[in-house]
Amino acid sequence: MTTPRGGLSPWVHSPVARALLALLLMMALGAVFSADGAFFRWSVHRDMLRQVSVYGMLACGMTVVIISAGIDLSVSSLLALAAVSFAWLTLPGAWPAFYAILVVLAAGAALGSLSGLLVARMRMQPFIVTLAMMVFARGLAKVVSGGRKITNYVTAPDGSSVVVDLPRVFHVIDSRVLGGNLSIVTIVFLVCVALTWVVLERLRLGRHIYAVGGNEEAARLSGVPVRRTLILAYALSGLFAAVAGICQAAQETQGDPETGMAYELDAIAMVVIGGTPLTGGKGSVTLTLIGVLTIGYLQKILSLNAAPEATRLMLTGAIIVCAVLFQRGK
Amino acid sequence: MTTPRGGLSPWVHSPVARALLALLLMMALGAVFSADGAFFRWSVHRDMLRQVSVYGMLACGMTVVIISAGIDLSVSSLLALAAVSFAWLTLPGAWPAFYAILVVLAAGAALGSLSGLLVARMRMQPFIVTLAMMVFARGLAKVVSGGRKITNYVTAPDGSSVVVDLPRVFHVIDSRVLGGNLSIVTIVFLVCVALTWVVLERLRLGRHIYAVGGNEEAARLSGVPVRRTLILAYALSGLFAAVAGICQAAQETQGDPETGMAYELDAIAMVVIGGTPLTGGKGSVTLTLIGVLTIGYLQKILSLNAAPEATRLMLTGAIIVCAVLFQRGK
Amino acid sequence: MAPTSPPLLSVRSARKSFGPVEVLHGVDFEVAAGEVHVLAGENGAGKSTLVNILSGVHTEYDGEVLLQGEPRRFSGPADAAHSGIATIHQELSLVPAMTVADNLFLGGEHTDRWRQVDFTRQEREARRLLEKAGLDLSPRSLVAELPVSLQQMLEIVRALAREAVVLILDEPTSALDERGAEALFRRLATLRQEGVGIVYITHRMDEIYRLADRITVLRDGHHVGTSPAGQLPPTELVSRMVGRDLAAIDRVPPTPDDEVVVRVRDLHIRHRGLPTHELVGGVSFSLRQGEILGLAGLQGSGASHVLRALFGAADGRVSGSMELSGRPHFPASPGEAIREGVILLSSHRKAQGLAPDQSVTHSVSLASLSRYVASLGWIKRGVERRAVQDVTTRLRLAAASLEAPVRTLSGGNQQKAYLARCLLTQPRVLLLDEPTRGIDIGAKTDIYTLMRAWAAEGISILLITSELDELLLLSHRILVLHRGRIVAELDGNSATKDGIMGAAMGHAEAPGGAAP
Amino acid sequence: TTDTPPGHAGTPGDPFVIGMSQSNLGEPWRVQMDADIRAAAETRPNLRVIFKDAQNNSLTQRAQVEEFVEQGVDLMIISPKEAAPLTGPVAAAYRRGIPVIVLDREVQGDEYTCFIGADNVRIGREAGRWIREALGGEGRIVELKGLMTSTPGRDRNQGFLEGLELDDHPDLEVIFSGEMEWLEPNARREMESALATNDVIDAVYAHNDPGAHGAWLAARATGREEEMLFVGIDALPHEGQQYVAQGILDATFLYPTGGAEAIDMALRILTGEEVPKRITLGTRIYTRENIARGGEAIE
Ligand SMILES: Nc1ncnc2c1ncn2[C@@H]1O[C@H](COP(=O)(O)OP(=O)(O)OP(=O)(O)O)[C@@H](O)[C@H]1O
Ligand SMILES: Nc1ncnc2c1ncn2[C@@H]1O[C@H](COP(=O)(O)OP(=O)(O)OP(=O)(O)O)[C@@H](O)[C@H]1O
Ligand SMILES: [Mg+2]
Ligand SMILES: [Mg+2]
Repeated sequence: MTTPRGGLSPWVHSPVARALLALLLMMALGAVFSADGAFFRWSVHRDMLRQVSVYGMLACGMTVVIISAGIDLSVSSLLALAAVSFAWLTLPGAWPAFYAILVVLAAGAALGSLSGLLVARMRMQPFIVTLAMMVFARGLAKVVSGGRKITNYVTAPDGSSVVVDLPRVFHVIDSRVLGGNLSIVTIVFLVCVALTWVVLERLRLGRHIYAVGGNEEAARLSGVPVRRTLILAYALSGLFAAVAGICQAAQETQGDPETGMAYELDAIAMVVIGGTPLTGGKGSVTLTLIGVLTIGYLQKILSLNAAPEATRLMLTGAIIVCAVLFQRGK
Repeated sequence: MTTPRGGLSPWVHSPVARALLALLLMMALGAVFSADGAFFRWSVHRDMLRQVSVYGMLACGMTVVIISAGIDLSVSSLLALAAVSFAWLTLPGAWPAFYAILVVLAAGAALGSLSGLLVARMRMQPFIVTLAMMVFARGLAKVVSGGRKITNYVTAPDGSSVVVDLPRVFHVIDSRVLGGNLSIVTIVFLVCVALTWVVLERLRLGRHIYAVGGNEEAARLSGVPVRRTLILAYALSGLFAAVAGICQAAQETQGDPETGMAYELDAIAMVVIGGTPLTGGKGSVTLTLIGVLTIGYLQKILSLNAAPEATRLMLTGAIIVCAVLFQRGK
Repeated sequence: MAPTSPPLLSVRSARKSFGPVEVLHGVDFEVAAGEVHVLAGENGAGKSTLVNILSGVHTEYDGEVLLQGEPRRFSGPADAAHSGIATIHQELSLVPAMTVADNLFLGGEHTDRWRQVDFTRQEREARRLLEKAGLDLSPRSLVAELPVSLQQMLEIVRALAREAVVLILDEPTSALDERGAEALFRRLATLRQEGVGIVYITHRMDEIYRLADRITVLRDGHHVGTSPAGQLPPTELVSRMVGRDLAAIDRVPPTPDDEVVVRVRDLHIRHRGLPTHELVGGVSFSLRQGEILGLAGLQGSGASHVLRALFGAADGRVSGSMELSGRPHFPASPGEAIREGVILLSSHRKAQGLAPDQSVTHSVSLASLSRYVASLGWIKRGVERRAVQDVTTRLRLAAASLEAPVRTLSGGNQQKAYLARCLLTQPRVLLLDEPTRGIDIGAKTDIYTLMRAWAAEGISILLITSELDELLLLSHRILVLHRGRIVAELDGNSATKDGIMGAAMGHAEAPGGAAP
Repeated sequence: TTDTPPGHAGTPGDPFVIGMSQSNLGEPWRVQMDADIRAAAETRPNLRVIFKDAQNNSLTQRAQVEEFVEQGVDLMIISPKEAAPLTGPVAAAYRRGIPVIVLDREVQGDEYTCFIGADNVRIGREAGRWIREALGGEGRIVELKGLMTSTPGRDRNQGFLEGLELDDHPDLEVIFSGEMEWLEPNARREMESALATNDVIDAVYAHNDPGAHGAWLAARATGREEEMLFVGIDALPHEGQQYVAQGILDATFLYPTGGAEAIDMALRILTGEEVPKRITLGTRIYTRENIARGGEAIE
């Protein structure tokens, strides 16, 4: 119903070019409202990148699902579930990081593919399936955490409470490299982008995802294993949500069952602002990367200038519309 | 991609019958877990109806928009904006209720049609347009309210604070009739349902909404004024959101800019559980009415039995999936 | 018989661009009362675009539209319709989820002064219109449940329902079978008598010469010429359209060798919803290597269902036996069928064939990706691109670039891309359902020669087409289906149109055939 | 349906039934409140408490009050989301003869049995005073605010500014104040901005401990955490008190849940004793010096 025109049009009208322009405009905005020059320090951009990384990881999975003509509202809760489980395994559980990460990622992928299964096998609508999964996983996170944050202040078997020191993995994930100029989480995010890119642009799975999103019946008649493709798409989204959850836990140095509320909306906004339509069969993770940065800068600029809540909300709404309009070349 | 089969099938498979069955199952559940018989008192059902009414009003508008193959995430914020504006006009403003209501409804319809305009004229995706509107309107609500709740504890021109007594309209809307057995808000909700029914089933506008949702291009070629139809659909949704906002304010006896957070998801869930697919062109407000009751009873039963939060969330998720599966006759 | 009366509707030097590309370069066109004016031209020549200007679909264009001498600029389809211009567009413009009656009056509902729809009146009038058109179907039935042909008939009924001064039909028969077409032609004849001006677009030569008073040819958006049908011999017309002379194809095809590739015995397909209703009721036949076996039949004959069953995409419960070179063949999915060397080209290119936004390369290689992947499903893009290059050049597929989205291709080239996808799977059995639906004479000839070539290479082809000339031209043998059963087997060389039609009609029955 | 609640004997066999409606369980502080109530109730064999969570929705909470009346509880404890919307329902229950204890946030009027709560303005003032004194009357302060649409948010801000006595201390200034909506990740984002725009920061005051913790993480990431004081509010045993014990926060101020007090009052009411209409809870300060001793009460 609302796929953009273009295609015939020259490259300046190409989605990537448009998205980049929107991003540049946003940065220009930052240069103008630079909070007396703060915007020109690299540290600000570094912090923006750190801040946006967790959202970005969600956006990667979201891109895959949206290209398959679906949507995944459950990522925010899966993130919380992953954060809580990771904290629970490593802090009271005292598991070695490696296994903890392995288990958490597996769990994320599993819940994701459960959504995928319902979408692919039961032909349920992605929106409602993942909405249900969102509610369910949030509940699960509270069960795992017993309803409170899981910190390094743990209750020993004998009932007494002791402070265990934070496992190294927490510090590692929350640290920075290149002389403190790049956060590890940002690198994790970029790895997720690269992975997504490979899947979508280089692997057969990617072709199948585009095909299913573009015209499911046609894909089926071309021998595409539609169900498997959809399940894998949602599994991927769940996996990235788990990665994001681990990073969130590491940055908060705790597992908070309430964390990540409504992140799914930011993730979707990032994908769409990049220029990937919700109608499926189109778009790319490159666009999403640009979208992530655009929204990241928007938030950073508002925060740098300590814009009050109300202003912040109204500007965000207005700018999302403008960016997308701009995207569509209107 | 996920429109239900049916149509050829006999009436027991008709959507309404299926939805009703789901509702009956839910009530059976209530009869089993009746919290020492509380479920069998009418007052419990009366309160459930009161509690669900505001959501129901949103669901009415949502039904119209969804049938037009769109979605409206902004209803929750429009509700808050309406609640705040209504409280502001009647309490500090001391306007007569009639004009206050008129202005608020107009504002709701106006903001709704603004979304509609962006969808219809700019060919933007409903999800992203209304997401932006959701953020924007929330900000606007905070501006109107000056970032605080608007109660009958108002600041007089001379700066001193005085308690004015609540205008009658607040009490009227929040009162009950038929010997205290039916809340006014429930009646307002039912009026909204009736209105929606007339629009969708009786008026030409309704035919056009179904047509646009079913096949926009075909509708256009058949001479349906697609843009006007879409704009009206979203305007209707905004209008109902404003009605809901007024009822919310009356019941809360205040205008709270934070009110109604995430109500849009409940409204959508109610529509979909009823059996109206998000793909557009199908469904009815009758189904939505059933969906509203189904979710209303679910919440009531969980609350009556004081289900702990985690359990409540997990059950809700699971039951939504079951209900929809059931709906689809799988 | 060039009409002397002034034109009802005319357009002067019409120009139209989509984005940067101009697709109509100043075209003049007119239609007079009581004449049938045929618009001919290759795919992408600009016929539909011109028609869309006349019917108010495109509101931004250069040039002048005159209706009965009055300069007009329609604000939209509704405006044109109310001015007496009825249009049947190339793509079906019905709303599947709504009833027949709702669709008939969509945009022109009968309402009272409260804007309430007068359903009883609409249903009454719908009945009248349907009877007038000789269609026996309930105004309440859902359009989605009607076969394509009936939907097309419905479009026509709707167009005629509004008292029209000018009637525009853009390839109305592409989804009709012979009988449906006949009914339409009779109707057009009477309208012509009544003085309605008719604009008619088709790619079928026989139709052109049967209907046309005048013929206007477009090529690449240019007006090549307008002349009375009588003064424009077919060869001349074709070279005007295509810009080159087409090699005539002889009828006698090379004979296939006799190794049987597909054997079907007593095939039944029962509708899943209502098992008593048989979509196919006991079909048996065999297909030899290098043979082109034509399946003739009216809408709902079940021909497509047979093909879909062989392809593992049956529309109902399948029973009976199917064999592929001696071994049982019951593909659980299209994927499995493709792996066994069987592939289907569906008759519904838009719904079941191509995804508009995918690049030509990706669309063509989709069904045969497994040939171009290394471990982990990594795609060897070099190999893929070369394979696509190769097949598309062999099919003379014309595209701006192989990276362009298929939506930017003209109808004929989209069809070629779809065919290319099937070929790339290197099939032993090609199931072709309306392979030339809606594509121009040039492209058709290309495809005919190609099909011959494939047959010669030993590929076996099952061909469904509602164009009998095509069927007769290409088939070694012809099976005629009627209501899910084979009623005749004819030899490709000796068969005649009348023979086929006679068999296909079976006993007298309502037009539209066995619609479920 | 105006049947009065059945009532219970208050014996282990037939214990008093208390309904507890919590405005939400998203905030750890409220989880703690329920925990305190549960703990206190477990020591009383003749009490049974039904816990309900209103999911941050006044209307849901109102429905829960109505349900408790329906189910005929002997006494009701409510920690309201909002004053105004729950005044009516609470009054209704009260009139139906059900004693109501209002926790933390007040309802309007006086149709309830007893209010137990702390004073956010006062706690904010204490925090302000402590920071002013710790900085010796001069310094540059960052304030990370909770939701300013909520009463606690505004009170903690107002009290804080009063406590700083900015008028008498020209060299004391709040150089950056961002809204973090009580959320740790947002607090970290806001603090990063504060750090980027200010080369000198002497103290950070966050409206809750998670906020202060988020700010500390941001500062540590730039290696500036030693340069400034971090002060939070709430002092939950598992949260703020731990942060202080671990040397993350320099001070945190107890915002008491009143859970235990509520159960005391409940029992006294049910056994027919007279109870005060209003109980204002004091606060405690926890610093690195006194954390081992369990903090100090502020009179
Ligand atoms: N909406 C559109 N956007 C971009 N290009 C278009 C659009 N519609 C048509 N075109 C291009 O305009 C040219 C003329 O298209 P048109 O549909 O008029 O051809 P046609 O003569 O009807 O072909 P066919 O016989 O296949 O229907 C083609 O090159 C086509 O690709
Ligand atoms: N029950 C069904 N389920 C799915 N598809 C169906 C069903 N019935 C008919 N169709 C589709 O409708 C079309 C009608 O097929 P059928 O074989 O009955 O007549 P046909 O003349 O071959 O149709 P066409 O000429 O449109 O291909 C086929 O393309 C088939 O895929
Ligand atoms: Mg055309
Ligand atoms: Mg067919």
